[in-house]
Amino acid sequence: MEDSVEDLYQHLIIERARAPHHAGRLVHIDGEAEGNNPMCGDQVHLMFARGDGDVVQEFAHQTHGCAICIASADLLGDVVLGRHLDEITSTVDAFEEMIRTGVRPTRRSEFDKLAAFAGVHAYRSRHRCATLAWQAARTAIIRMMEAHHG
Amino acid sequence: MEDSVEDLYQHLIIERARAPHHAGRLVHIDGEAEGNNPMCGDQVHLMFARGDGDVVQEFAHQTHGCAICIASADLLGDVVLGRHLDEITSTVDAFEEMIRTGVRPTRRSEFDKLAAFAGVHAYRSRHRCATLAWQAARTAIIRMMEAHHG
Amino acid sequence: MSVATALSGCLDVERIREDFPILAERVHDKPLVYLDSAASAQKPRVVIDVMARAMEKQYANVHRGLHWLSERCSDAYEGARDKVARFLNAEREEIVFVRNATEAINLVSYTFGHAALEPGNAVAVSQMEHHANLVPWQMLRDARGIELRIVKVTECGEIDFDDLAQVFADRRVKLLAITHMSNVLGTYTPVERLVAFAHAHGAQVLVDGAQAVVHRRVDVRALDVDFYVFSGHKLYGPTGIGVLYGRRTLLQSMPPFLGGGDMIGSVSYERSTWAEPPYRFEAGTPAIVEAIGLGTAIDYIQGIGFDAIAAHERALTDHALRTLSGIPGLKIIGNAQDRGGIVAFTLNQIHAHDVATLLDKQGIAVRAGHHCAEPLAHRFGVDSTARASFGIYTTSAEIDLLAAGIERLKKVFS
Amino acid sequence: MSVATALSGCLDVERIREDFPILAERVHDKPLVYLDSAASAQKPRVVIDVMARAMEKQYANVHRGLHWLSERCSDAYEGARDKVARFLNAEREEIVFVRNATEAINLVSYTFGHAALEPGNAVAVSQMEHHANLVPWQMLRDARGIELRIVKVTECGEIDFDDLAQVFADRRVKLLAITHMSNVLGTYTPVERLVAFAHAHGAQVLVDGAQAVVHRRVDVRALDVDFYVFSGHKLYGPTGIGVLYGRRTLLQSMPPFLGGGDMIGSVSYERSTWAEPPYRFEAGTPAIVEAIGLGTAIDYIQGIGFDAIAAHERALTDHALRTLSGIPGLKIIGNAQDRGGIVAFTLNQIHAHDVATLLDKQGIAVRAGHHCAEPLAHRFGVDSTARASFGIYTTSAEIDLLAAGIERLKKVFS
Ligand SMILES: Cc1ncc(COP(=O)(O)O)c(C=O)c1O
Ligand SMILES: Cc1ncc(COP(=O)(O)O)c(C=O)c1O
Repeated sequence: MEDSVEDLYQHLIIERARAPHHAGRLVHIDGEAEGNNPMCGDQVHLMFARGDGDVVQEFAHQTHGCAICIASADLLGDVVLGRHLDEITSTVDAFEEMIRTGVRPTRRSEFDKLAAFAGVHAYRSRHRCATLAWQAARTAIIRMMEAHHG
Repeated sequence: MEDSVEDLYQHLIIERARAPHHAGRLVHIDGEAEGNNPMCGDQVHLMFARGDGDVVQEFAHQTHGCAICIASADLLGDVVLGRHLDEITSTVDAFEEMIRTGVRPTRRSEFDKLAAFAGVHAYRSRHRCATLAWQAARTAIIRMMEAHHG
Repeated sequence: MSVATALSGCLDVERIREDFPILAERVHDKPLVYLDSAASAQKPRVVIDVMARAMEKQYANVHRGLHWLSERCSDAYEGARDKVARFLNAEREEIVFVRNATEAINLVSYTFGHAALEPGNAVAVSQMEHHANLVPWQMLRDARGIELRIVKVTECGEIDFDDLAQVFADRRVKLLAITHMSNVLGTYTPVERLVAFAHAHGAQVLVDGAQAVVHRRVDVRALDVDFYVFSGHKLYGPTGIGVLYGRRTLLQSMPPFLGGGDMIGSVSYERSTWAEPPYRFEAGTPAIVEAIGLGTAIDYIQGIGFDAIAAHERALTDHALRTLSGIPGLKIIGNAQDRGGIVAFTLNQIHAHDVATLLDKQGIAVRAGHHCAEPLAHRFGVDSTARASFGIYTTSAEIDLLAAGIERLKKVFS
Repeated sequence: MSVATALSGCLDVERIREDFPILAERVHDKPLVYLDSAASAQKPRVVIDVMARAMEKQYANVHRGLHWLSERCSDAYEGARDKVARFLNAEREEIVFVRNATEAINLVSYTFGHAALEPGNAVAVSQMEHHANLVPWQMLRDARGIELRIVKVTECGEIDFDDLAQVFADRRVKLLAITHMSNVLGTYTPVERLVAFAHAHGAQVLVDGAQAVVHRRVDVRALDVDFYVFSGHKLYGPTGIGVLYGRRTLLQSMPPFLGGGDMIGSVSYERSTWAEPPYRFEAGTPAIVEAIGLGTAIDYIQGIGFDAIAAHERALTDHALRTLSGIPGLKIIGNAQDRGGIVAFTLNQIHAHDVATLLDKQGIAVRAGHHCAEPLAHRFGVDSTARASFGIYTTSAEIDLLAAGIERLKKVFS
């Protein structure tokens, strides 16, 4: 079994699903968003705190759902911390594109880890599990930008 | 073509459709009934005059429709004249049964002619053309019986 | 299993015929001459095979299956939706799978009709509609207290634009539901002109493409229609599958039609929310294998190309009109300028049913009756007609056989 | 293409498996273990072949075709209706062909529901209905101002008859719409008892037989139901075809559902009259080839026999319940006295989606989610479950593979 698990349930995914690094709540929240998939009961709640210049300084999530969903919310945390909101939006686009196509984007170092999810592409019915947190992230970012600039 | 016409459009049918023997109207009418098939525009109007003891003495029909329909109304006329209403009902049953099964009833001399319609069985969508007049005949007979006895 | 190729805009009928197994059959010990494609078209080998293969190799229920077979079967099903969308130049979200054109029209009547129309509004149809595009609007009229108006057709079988103007004059018509090609007269209606007219008068337009889509390239964007419907089985595809195209914003504004699995957002005992289109309108297990078959049928005819198909149809129709109108006592119903491969006719004293049966005895399949357009028949003063209709596999030799068959059956009655 | 025979009330599974081409397929390079028959069953060779043959040899549109192909195709289509009628012990006039169970229930809701129910009346369903037998009644409630009442199920997953009595106490319930077998809990409901109860309280009964009809002989006269619905695709038949049985007098009293060809008596521009049942409810070109395929599927399973099928299912279910309940952390939802070959379960901390995907990787197809019965899942305090379901081709060795597969995937998460 171990070999066949490789393509979809990479160790990274299992580990993060079992013991997420970013699970929890923030005290100070600059932006947040929820996502849920009534079809399977997946729920995510993302929280962001921002430093100067639209850079994410803190991140936490509370995720209820399958391993793919939890791990993807958690790895989202890895790539948002210390990064500019604009950059994050482009990673979100690239992540969704990877799920749609199954192809890992080139020249994006954050995908060294995120590529673990490329195998989800083959399971159209799991796409939503992988992208739920990322769609919520997009919403949260838009809210933060609006609050800041407009 | 002539051979293949044999099974369905026997000479008898064509002849009677072109020149029906019983087409027209009666002056004195003891029972009548109409039948029509809105699907194809076939219409029959049957008229009966009765002598003593429930025996049919006169018959006429006005039929608008296809050759099968006209010929079948006309040959109905051949078999009702001079026959008792009860007997006719049993012929109607046998005729409908023949259309349903494609099998000519045995030991019924009136079917020497009526057997011309046995081939209609193979054309479910033409059954109605063949039986329209016969169904109307049943209605007319019931009316005559009721008028007489009840 | 060869897919016929288009040879310089002209179609290689003999090669196409080889793709259709049924055309090798004999009827009453005569070669089959199938002239009833407007009722339903025959199926090419590729369609039959793809359906069998789907059931032999990759079958499961679609959507949220989470296992490999279900994922592959869902891909094939949704892939068919993509094919239909490209075929009509629509978005995939605008393509709803239904059973047939009839269900598609009823779907619009039960959803758009009930939600967007109110007492005092009117729906307009033409005199040459198939019952499928008349009866649902009568039912809506009786249920909702709207008005149903009938646009006249001229003696040659074209839309009477003067009458159209009258029907729309008070601006109470909110929906024009009209055929793209009459299944009796063969008339193509000028859809672009009709749509522009209706839109200018504040009405949406539903086009019944059951016949037209088989013969001509349909571009719903170019035509600017609001709804377009057709059936798979007339397009060389399977039975049990049809298509409703609906403009995205319209579909989004419409309540659901059938309730059940797959069309919901979430469900509690108290209430439910609806999925986005197209799923909102596809309740329960769809006609999966049939949708896949329809996708293949579309591939097949696009492989031939509509230029070739249209040219072939034009040539056949010209030949048929010329040949048949030379037969004494034969009268063709309708002679529109723009007409296609459907020829309905009467024959002197001989009832259409007898014509059809006696042609059948010669192996020639035509249809007879009112062709599900009963009031149109009466409009032209007949109860029934015989109708020959042509497909991509029809040859002009078959039309000659039809003419000869008619001459022979006339003799039986003479 | 052998039809498996029943050997002394017991079924020769290996011979049956040979009838199903797909069972020889491999998934992720492992032999397919198909445990998702409750979502949709696989198709035997005879069904696939009869559909291909219909399209290759005898295809045309049905009804009033007047030519040989149409007559033969109509005979086959109407012959399928006869088979369904015998299968359910009904009259042929009581059998309406629809797309699936979902459409059948909606048809009743749109016709009987709108014509026979009035504000103040109530419809009752149970807590364990598939969305197909819940959402249409919610829609009817919202459209017609009737009430929708939910009959509770007990913790073991059976109808709560005390609650049923309360729901019916004020005699305002005019229709009980209830499943014959739950697609999640596997529970068979006591239909005869329910029908007697409902009739005694002045209500009609619609039974959703989508699951039950696959496993047990259904006699609509003996059950005394008013409506019974099922889908072809779960009964080893094609997609795109389903059945509504309706008591003759009820069908006759009902207005039509979809308007169009074939369901009319006569049509004028002003008004139309309706055909008699079943045709009144079959508008447009039906799923002809699919109906023929369903007829063959019924022949096929009757050739095996329901005694053998029921015995096989009982043995498999017992084996599955015993084997799976021995797995630590695995919890089976529902344990009704009378239950069949459907086992839904949760696995400790592991989400059902992950269970399904990781089983799929081992070639084992199960379903995960709320199985279109979302409120029922919540009733049992879960969001989703994994579900294994069995068909006539399922072996107890496959259930052992499932158990082993679950043990292996647990290791991944440990
Ligand atoms: C109990 C039950 N009812 C109704 C349905 C709906 O069947 P279909 O999707 O074929 O309409 C199903 C199938 O999932 C079912 O299991
Ligand atoms: C113009 C037109 N509209 C609608 C229909 C109805 O098609 P279907 O029976 O496939 O629903 C037909 C087919 O007879 C047709 O010719």
